[in-house]
Formats: sequence, structure tokens, C-alpha cells
Amino acid sequence: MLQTAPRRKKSTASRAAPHERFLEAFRWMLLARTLEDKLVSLYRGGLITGGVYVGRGQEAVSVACGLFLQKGDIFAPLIRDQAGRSAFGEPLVDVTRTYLGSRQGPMRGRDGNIHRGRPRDNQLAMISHLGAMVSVTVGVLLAKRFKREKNFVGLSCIGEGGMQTGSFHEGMNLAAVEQVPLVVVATNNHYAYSTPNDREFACHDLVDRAIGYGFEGYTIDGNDLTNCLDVIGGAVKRARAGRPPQLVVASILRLSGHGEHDDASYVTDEMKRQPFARDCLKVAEQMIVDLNLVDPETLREWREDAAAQVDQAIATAQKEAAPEADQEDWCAVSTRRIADQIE
Amino acid sequence: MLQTAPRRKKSTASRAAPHERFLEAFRWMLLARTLEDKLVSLYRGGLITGGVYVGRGQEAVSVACGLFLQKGDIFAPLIRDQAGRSAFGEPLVDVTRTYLGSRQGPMRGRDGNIHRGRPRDNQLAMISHLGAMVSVTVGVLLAKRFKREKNFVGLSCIGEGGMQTGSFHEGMNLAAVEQVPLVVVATNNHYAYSTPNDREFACHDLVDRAIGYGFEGYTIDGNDLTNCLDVIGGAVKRARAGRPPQLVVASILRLSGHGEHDDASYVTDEMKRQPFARDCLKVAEQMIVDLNLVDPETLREWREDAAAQVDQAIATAQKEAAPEADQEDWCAVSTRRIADQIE
Amino acid sequence: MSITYLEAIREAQAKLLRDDERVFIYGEDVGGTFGGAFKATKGLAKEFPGRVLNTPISEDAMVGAAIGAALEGMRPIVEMQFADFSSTALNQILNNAGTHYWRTNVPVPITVRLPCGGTKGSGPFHSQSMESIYAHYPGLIVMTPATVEDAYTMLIEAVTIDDPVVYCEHKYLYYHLKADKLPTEGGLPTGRARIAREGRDLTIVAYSAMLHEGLAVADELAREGFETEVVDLRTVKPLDTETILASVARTGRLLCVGESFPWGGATAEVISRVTSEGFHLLDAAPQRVNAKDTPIPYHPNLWAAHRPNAKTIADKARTLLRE
Amino acid sequence: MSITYLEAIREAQAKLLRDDERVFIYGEDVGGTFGGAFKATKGLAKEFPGRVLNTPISEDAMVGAAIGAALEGMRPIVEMQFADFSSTALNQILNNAGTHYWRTNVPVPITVRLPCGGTKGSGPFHSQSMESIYAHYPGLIVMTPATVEDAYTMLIEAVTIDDPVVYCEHKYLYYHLKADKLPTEGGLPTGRARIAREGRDLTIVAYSAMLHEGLAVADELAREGFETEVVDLRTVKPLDTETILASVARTGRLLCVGESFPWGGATAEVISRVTSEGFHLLDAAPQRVNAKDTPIPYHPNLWAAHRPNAKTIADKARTLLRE
Ligand SMILES: Cc1ncc(C[n+]2csc(CCOP(=O)(O)OP(=O)(O)O)c2C)c(N)n1
Ligand SMILES: Cc1ncc(C[n+]2csc(CCOP(=O)(O)OP(=O)(O)O)c2C)c(N)n1
Ligand SMILES: [Mg+2]
Ligand SMILES: [Mg+2]
Repeated sequence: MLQTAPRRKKSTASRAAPHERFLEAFRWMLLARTLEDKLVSLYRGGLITGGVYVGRGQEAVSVACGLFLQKGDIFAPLIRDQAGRSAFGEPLVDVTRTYLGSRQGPMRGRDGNIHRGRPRDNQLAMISHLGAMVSVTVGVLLAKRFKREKNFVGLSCIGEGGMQTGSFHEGMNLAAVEQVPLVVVATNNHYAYSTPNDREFACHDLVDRAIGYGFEGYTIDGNDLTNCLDVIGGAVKRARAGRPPQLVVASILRLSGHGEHDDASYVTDEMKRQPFARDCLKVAEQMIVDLNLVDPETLREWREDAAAQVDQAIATAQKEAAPEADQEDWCAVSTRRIADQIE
Repeated sequence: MLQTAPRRKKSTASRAAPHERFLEAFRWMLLARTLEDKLVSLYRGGLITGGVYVGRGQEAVSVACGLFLQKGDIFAPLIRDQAGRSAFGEPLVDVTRTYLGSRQGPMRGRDGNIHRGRPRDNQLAMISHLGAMVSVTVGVLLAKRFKREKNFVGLSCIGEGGMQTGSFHEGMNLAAVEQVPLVVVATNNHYAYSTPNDREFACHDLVDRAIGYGFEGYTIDGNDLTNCLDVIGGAVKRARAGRPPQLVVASILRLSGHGEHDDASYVTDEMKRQPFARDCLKVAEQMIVDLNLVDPETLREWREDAAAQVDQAIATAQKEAAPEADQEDWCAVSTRRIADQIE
Repeated sequence: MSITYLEAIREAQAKLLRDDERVFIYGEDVGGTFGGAFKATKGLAKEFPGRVLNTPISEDAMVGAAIGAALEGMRPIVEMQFADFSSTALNQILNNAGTHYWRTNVPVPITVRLPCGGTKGSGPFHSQSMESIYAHYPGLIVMTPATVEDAYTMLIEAVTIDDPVVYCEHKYLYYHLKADKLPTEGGLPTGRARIAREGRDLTIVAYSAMLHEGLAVADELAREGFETEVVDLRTVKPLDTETILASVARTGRLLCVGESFPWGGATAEVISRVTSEGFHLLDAAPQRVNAKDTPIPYHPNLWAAHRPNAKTIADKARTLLRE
Repeated sequence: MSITYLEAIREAQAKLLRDDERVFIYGEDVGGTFGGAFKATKGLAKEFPGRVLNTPISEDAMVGAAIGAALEGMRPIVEMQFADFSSTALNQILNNAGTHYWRTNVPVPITVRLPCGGTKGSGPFHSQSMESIYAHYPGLIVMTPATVEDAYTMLIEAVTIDDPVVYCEHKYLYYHLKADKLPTEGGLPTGRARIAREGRDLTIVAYSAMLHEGLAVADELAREGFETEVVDLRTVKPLDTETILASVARTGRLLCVGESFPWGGATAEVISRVTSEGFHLLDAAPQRVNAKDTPIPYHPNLWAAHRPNAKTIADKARTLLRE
């Protein structure tokens, strides 16, 4: 069974032989897909309140974001990053507890779905306002430099929609000014909610933003796990080695609604026929089969293993109590003495 | 005497022979410098409350911003754009009335110094928050398109410091998405207040931002009036002709404090020795002398004429009454019926 | 036939687009076949080609552009996807739109629609009520319609008014609130509150979704023998002090209910005005009920306790009536 | 020897940098030889190399970065060049710093310094007081020091506290206010108001620069035979209702003065609390004086009338005393 507890030791991924790394990544992708499929069915069954946001089709990019980070590195995932979160070390129960509103989850029912995180374990808890987490990641890296830590990087995710926020711009520029070891992975999944690229930006290629900030820029085909691992792995390595901040722009199609409430009927058929519209998980699996990297039996076991882990995480969360208003500490500041003065 | 009332007819500049255009520009520069020198001495003499912000050293860039705009075009100047404002048609008394707090100025004592404008005459009144006026300019252009106007452009000014605001980024991107005929002229005067370029941005050249927005980008030497006129004139022409939005980045040194309260002691000697640190007005005058474009007598007359206009504008404003609190309409909304309900 | 609060907002926009060519709609996902996160502009892009436009995720720029367009004679309606995201447009709203008329004598007729307020499971960033922040600054009119009729007529008036309007529409009311039909005439003028229910023992002042909690409490108290007058503010700025004072003059008791955070804001403003201007009218200490002073929780159990509700309001009302 | 309010702020920062290696200062023009638009960090960059850092003009990012650094164990102080520009950082302050502890159980110890308030000729964008906006939202502590001593001890406490603090320093007090020396011990705890002057006829509640207008009025009224108690709030959030109520219990009359805009805000909150919790203590209608409901005017003639001043406050006080 794959280790899903927060990893406190160095990931093997960065040093592993390419095909081992590929297979490890594939398993995280499979786990994320299995989990999210299950969350979707719980949502459809009325068992999840609020929204469900999944990363279907974006697992290859996302897993590469989580996989190369080591102890001491900082990760700022966004809404389509289940694969990366898991690879980074987020326990599955964190996800199910948050979605199912268990009092024992990291957000304790106070926040839901994808706004979760464990800042103490270097996984930032995103706010909804897109773009805002880039500068926060920069700040963590600044602090690490102040504290004379060595060998650290930060990785912050964004969608092509979020790249148009002012907050994103300021964060990117600040990263370059401070020359912190930051990797920004931008996934152009061709829509921001229902809005297609032509109403989002008008440059030829979003990677052309890199030069204007003083970042190094790379593009990847988000369908192709090998490509994702190579390029994002390379970017992480370069940032760690002291190169300027790195921007990686991936191209992909979101293979779900914006959230599960959304039928995505605005996605055109033409769009669905584009090469970037393939399912990266299927592509990766096909490659495993074609190259005979593992036998079908093993693949089947992995699948079962993922399902078992997901079932267990859900069962655990479902057994747990919901938060109750009268047991809640209704206080937004931590300083007890001051808290007591705020009614 | 130069026409300083708002020009409602087509400027001659765009069609004039190069050296006539140069001379017209020079005269506006001279007027701006003369005016601002005078404002500075009034400020030093304690006759102006608040701050005085001048465009010393930036007149060549600025004048080119105002000079090619025609009736129906829209201008969003910033704090160092006296030359451009005058060339666009701002009457000198607007300036002196605002600085001297006359009740008859366009801001009627409600706002001061460089935050003035006449939106009805297509000269936007900047707010202090840098970057904010780019999207406003985009909006005016959008409206003109809605109204099926033809042949219009907008020009919005920014400093290299203001380019780092989120607001600027959003405005630029929106301009490109909407494909409005916008020219953005960014003046890198090497400082944002006391902050040198290396703490402002880390890209090699700010013009490299153009491609990331889908703008066309150009650079100019802000000392060289001919270059300013050619490139900004060209950008205005291209925008008017339906090319994508245009970004022009000028290089120059601010030859004053940030405001007149600031002695700019942080400007290094090395900086003052850079080629971009020359005084564009002197360079232009030298060229007039060298090429014998006008005789020394004419130059002297122009100088006297500028001084006379400035003196008159100041004398006018000084004679006028200040606003009085008890005659003021203390109401921030225009709808009378509603205003009466807001105490 | 019946029409919801949300449909009224859509119909008002359809009418505005139909009747006034200066009107256009600008915001994230408002256009295309989609029609907005809440479908408040559903079908409008098709019916009015080129006038219902998707924007990039750039709240500051979309408001900036609306300001520019308004200066040039248009009547833009900006839809924020959620009120909460208007925090990133706040500078343009407060410092640009809000100051413009005062500074230049040229008004800025923009309408910014804010889908406000809490719904179950929406959490800290999709539930906020921001009227108190916008009302604090000068230069803005802040509408908080509580009925289907007002949602309709006030949105039309918002776009008609020459000044910038922040129009706070409540997401909980979108589907929950229905009327038989849309009004064919304008409603009360902007800035006038409405007596939603008459009574003589207690005045409850409320607005937006809290009006309905207030009305429910009035029903409940009626069964206990108390007659509660309920005032619907309709706009929190301007605030109709006169109508409130007249009500308090009748009842002698004031309870003010708002869904936003407890420090400052609309309820504090109402109580301040009433006590400053109508102190002698009060027979008991005026009270208020607000949300709790924490971010708005995601979990329904917590959310239900965070916002004022019929129970917490009724409890407070009973204490007040006993005094 | 004497020390100004501004010097106290500088000295507090010097001490913090000296005593705590987690502290750094971040903001526009704070570093180099310059030391900030108001010189509040003058000399500190040289004395503490690498710890007083200029930022690009990016208020959102500078607060975002401070949040990140705080999560990683630092104690950043962010200087806004003027409070007014914090509108572009408001989202990070309210929605990121303000919600973080509630959401994740991890507090965010940042201090955001806001040079607030009006000075002659500064106009609409360099004069604002924003305490009421920050106090409205949960999760923030909002300090408004009115004395040199408080400027010093409260800034030190702000940085020491684990929660985000919005520290509103008043630009008018920078040079106008002087003390003999800096305190060697801490002041009153955060959240505790101070009786700045004792009296028994009237309570004036004020904070920041308005404290001094309040004290001037108290002097004036003393000559007319009235004894005015003046309460300095020190922090507008938390608000020390207890101290205010105790004062009103002594005087029976309440006048609340604030420099920010009149709708909502600190004065409304004070009056609401006093009337809700201490209605029976009041012998007359509580009153307030705020700035006018327009942007802050540039011209000194207009500015002087826009803000509350000793004359307008005294007028209101006299009316109140006559009731
Ligand atoms: C500042 C801001 N405005 C609006 C939203 C509402 N919103 C949430 S997700 C989303 C679309 C995001 O698109 P993109 O960044 O491309 O990410 P994707 O959903 O495609 O992964 C929008 C508009 C937001 N979260 N933040
Ligand atoms: C959003 C914002 N933050 C801070 C300021 C304060 N401020 C006014 S001018 C200035 C420097 C501007 O530098 P730049 O854009 O390069 O223009 P320059 O003064 O050099 O012409 C600053 C920081 C501001 N006006 N707006
Ligand atoms: Mg996208
Ligand atoms: Mg500059």
C-alpha cells in the first residue's frame, strides 16, 4: 500500500530511475482519480454539502507538482491538485474528513472541499481568491532564507484564469525581485469556469509571460506524464540549484465541470477533439501496457489498493462526529486574553 | 502665443513636417518646464499646500504622449505629464488653480496637485493608486466602440513602479482581450520614489512584458525628442489603425525629487552619469541650435512667451477665492433626491 | 405562474438591455451560453449579442473598465461572481467610483451586483455580506433588496441613477423567494424604507435575507400576543432614519438584525442614529443581532449558528419585550 | 530631550529588530538610506542589514509575503506608504490573514502599519482612516494609538502578539505629539481603554488624533464649569466596552468622536454597545462626531471643516450637556 501519511523523509521520486518514477506517479494519479470519482458519487448521492471540485484530466501535471518536493519544501496547491497533494503527503482522510465535514479533519468543519491545508506541514491552505497564494509562497521562501535554511524550494499552482489576477502578477514579480527558489506551475485547461481562453488573455502563449518577470519559462503537454515529470522535475531542480524562478505552463482540457454542479455544456465538441483533450491517466496506463512496465495483474492490484484506501478514508470520516455549534470556540484570534475581550 | 486652451480641433502634429513637429513639441516642453519651475519656487516659498510633483527630465516622453492625440481620443496622464497634458490641451490655469487651491479650478479645491482632470474633455482625473487608470482607459475605449465611434485611441501613462501593481496587470490584459486601441507609455525613470529598479522588477527589459499580454512593444530613449515623437507617434498611429494595443517603454532619469519635499539624495552619482540621465530639454535645444532650426532670437521669444503665459496663469489663480466650507455642497453623490437623504 | 428573486434580477437586466442601449453586462462567466455562476444572466448574451461580456478573472479591471465606460456615457452592470471577490475590486469601487463625482463633478453611473450572504456549505469565501464596507465610504449607494419586487425595481433604478450603486443581492433568496408576478410600476424611491409588517410592541429593523427571519419572528411573537413592526431598510445607504424613528415612536422598542459581522456596520449605524436622534422614544435598550465574529463556517451545523436566525432573533426579542 | 510619536514608532521597530531576529520590515521605500515616506524606518536598513527591505509597488504581494513569512516563523512588519493604499492589500489582510487562524488553527503574526488620518493638503487619497473597515471583519486586532507612549509599547506588543494586527498610526501626530521619554515598561494590555482625563459630567470617547481634540474640548468645557471624562480607546478592536460603560455610569452622558467617515464604524459601534448594554446609565441621548460623508478634501479650508475638530466637538458636547 502506498504511503499516504505526510512524508517526512526525502521523496524517492527525484532520484528514482525514470520508469520507477513514472510508475510511482501513475499510482498517485490513480489514487487521486479513484478518490475523486468516489467523492463525485457521494456528492451526487447528496452526501456532501457545498461543492466538489476535481482534477480529472489534470493528474499528470498535478502529480509532478507534488512528487519532486522534499522535506522542507513548500507546496501551494489549488483546486485541481488532488494528485499532487497526495504525492506531497496529504493523508486521504484529510480529504474525506474535509468533504464530509468531520470535526477531526484539518479544517474541523470550518472550511470545506479544496480550501484545506496543513501549513505546519508545509502544505498551504488556499483562500478562494485566485492568485493570492503565490506571494504567500514567496513569503515562506523568504523566511526560510532568513532562517538560513538550505536546499529548499516552493511550488505554487495556478490556472490560466488565475494568471489574469493582479495578485498573481504581484506575486510573480516579487518572487523574481527576491530571487526565491519558486516554481509556478500554470495549467491552461482552456477554461476558467465557463470562459474560454479568448476571453481570458490575448497573448500567443502564456509562457511568454516568463521573460517579462525574469522567470525561466517552459511548456508541457499535460497529457504526457513523462513530459510533466521531466519538465516540472527539471524546474524544481533548477530552482533548488539557485536558478531564477521557474514558470511551467501546461496545456490540457479540464475533463469535468468546473465543479460537480456544472455540466460543462459550454465545452465545445471541437475542443473535446483537440489533442490536449486526451485523458492523461489513460495515456499513462496505455504506456504502461505498451511498454509492459508492469503486468496487468499488478495494475489490477493497484486499482484495488487505491479503491481500498479510498473506501477506508471515507469510512473513517463517515464514522466521525460533525462539529457542533455549542462546542465550538467561536473566536477568530488565537490570543486568549484578547479573544476574551472580543464578544 | 501657443494655444493652451483645450484643443477641440485636430492637432497639426501628426501631419506636420518632422522639424515643425519637433519645434511644436519643444515649445510644449519649454512651457511645462517653465511652469513647473515656477510651481517649485512657489512651493519653496510656502505658497502651495500639499505636494508638488514635476516631470523634469521626462518632458520629451510626456509631450509625445499628448501631441498625437486628436479630438475624440482619450488621455490618462500621471504625475510627470505636464508636457503631455499641455500638449493635449489642458489650460495652464487648470494647473495653477489646482495647485493654488482656487475655487474655480477643475477640482474646486477638493483635490490638489496632479490628481486633476477633465473627464468631459477626455482627460481622465487620476486617482493616486497606481495602475488603476489603465482599465479605466480601456473602459472608455470600449464605450466608444459600443457607440460606434471611429478612429479613436486612448493613451495611458505609467511609471516603471506602477507597472508592478496588480491593477496595471489586469488593465493591460483586459485591453488585449478587448483589443481596444490603447497605447500604454511606461516611463522607466529608474526610481519609484526612492526605490531603484533592482527592487522593483527583475526582468531584463520591461518591454518584454508586451509579448506576454499580446501587446506590440517598443523602447525609446527618453532623452531624444525625435525618437520619442517617432515611436510614440507610430504607436498611436498603429493603435488607431487597428493593430493590437501598444506598449512603449522609455528610459530616462527623474531629474527632480519624487516630489519637491524630497531631495533625492538616494540617487547615486553613478546613476547621474548614465546616458539616460541627460536633460531632454537641453538635448532638444542643442539640436535646434546645432541644426539652426530657429534663430536664437526666436528661442528667446519662446522662452519669454512661456514665462508670460505661466505668470499670467499664476496671477489669475492667485486672484481667485479659495473654497469656503460653508458654501460647499458636502455631498458625494450627484442624485439630489438621494443626496438629501444622506446626512 | 411564479417568479423567483433570481428571475427578477434576470428580468430586470433583460428589460434594461432592451430599453436602454447604454446598458451592458460585464463579469466572469456572465456571457456565452452559460449566463453566470447563478444564471442571473442566462440567455441574455444570446438575446443581446455583444452586450453581455465575459471578462478575465480581473475584478479590479472589470470595475475600472466599467467606470471608464460610464464616463463615456454607458450604463455598465458589473456582476461579481460572489460578493466576496469584490475585495479585489474594492479599490476601484471605493477610491475611483466613490470619489469621482465629488472630485470632478462628473458622476459615474455603474452598478456593481454583489451576490451576497450565506448559504449552506459555502464557507468563508462564498458567503460574505459586504454592504457595511461599501456603505462606510462616501459616494456609493448601497442597495439590499429583500423581496422579489424590490430585486426587480431596485435593480432597474440602480442602473438609472447617475451615481455608483452597489447592489447586494442575497444568494439564499435566489430560489427561496417567490412572487406571483413582477411589478409593472416602480417601487418606493431609493433610500426609503418600507414597513413590511405593522405592529406596536416592538420594531425589528432588517434588510436582505434577514427581513424574512424578522418576519418569521414576528409571526412567532404574534402567537405569544406581541405585535411586531418589521421595517425593511431596502437600502442601507442612504438609510431611512425617518421611517425607523417613526416606527420606534410607535413601539418604543428596537431590535436590529443584520447578517454581516458584528463590529460596526448597518445594525450599529441604525442603533446609533435612533439613540442619537430618538433617544426619548425608546422604552428599553435597543438591541441587535448579527453574525458571529468569525469567518463564515462551511459546515451547516456551524453555519446555522453563525448567522442570525429566527431562534436567536426571537430570544433577543423576548428579552427586549420583557424589559 | 523629547521624543515624537514618529520617533517612538521608529524606536519601537529598532528595539524589535534588535531583540528578536524573527522581525523584519517590508514595504515601499522603507529601506536604503531613505527610511520610508515618513522616515519611520530611517537608519534601520543600515543598522540591520538585510532586514529592512524595499518592495515593489505591490501591496497585495507584500502582505501575502508577510503572511507566508509569518507562517514560517518570522514576525514581519509591513509598512503601507499611506493607509489609503492598503485598499489594494485588503483582500490579503481580510481574507487571508484574518481567516487563517480560524480555518487552520495556525495564527499569522503579522503587523501592518497604516499611516492614517488627515493632514493639511493631503487630499482624498493620502488622508484616510481605515480602522473601521479592518475592524468590521473577524480575525484582526486593530490598534489606534493616540500617545507617544502607546505608539511605542503598542507597536512592540503588536509584533509580539500571535495574531494579525492592523496598527493605525496617525500622520498628524507624527511630529505634533511629543513626550519626554519612552516608557521603559509595557503599557496597558491590548484591548484595554484608558481614562485619559477624569470627569463626571460627560464622557468623551475618542481614539488616535481625535483624543487630543477631545482633551482640548475637555479643557474648554472645564472653563465653563463642566468636568469631562475622556476615554482613549487605544484599540478599536477589541473594544473595551467595560471601561466605557464604567465611565458612562459615572457621567450619564456619552459623546463619541472618530475621524473616519460617518456611516458605521467605531463611533457607531461604541454607541451601539453602550446603548445595548448600558441604556439605563444614560441621562441623555448619546452623540457622535465623525468626518463628513465625502472624500477628504485637499484644500485646508475644506479639510478643516471635514474632520471633527475642537469646535464641532465642543458644540455637540454643549448641546449634550444642556439636555
Ligand atoms: C479573484 C477571484 N475571482 C473569482 C473567483 C471565482 N472562481 C473560482 S474558480 C474560477 C475559475 C478559475 O479558472 P482557472 O484559474 O483557469 O482554474 P481552473 O478552474 O480552470 O482549474 C473562478 C472564476 C475566484 N476564486 N477568485
Ligand atoms: C498602489 C499605490 N501604492 C503606493 C503609492 C505611493 N506612491 C506614489 S508615487 C510612487 C512611486 C511611483 O513610481 P513610478 O511608478 O516609477 O513613477 P515615478 O514617480 O517614478 O514617475 C509611490 C510608491 C501609490 N500611489 N499607489
Ligand atoms: Mg482554467
Ligand atoms: Mg519611476
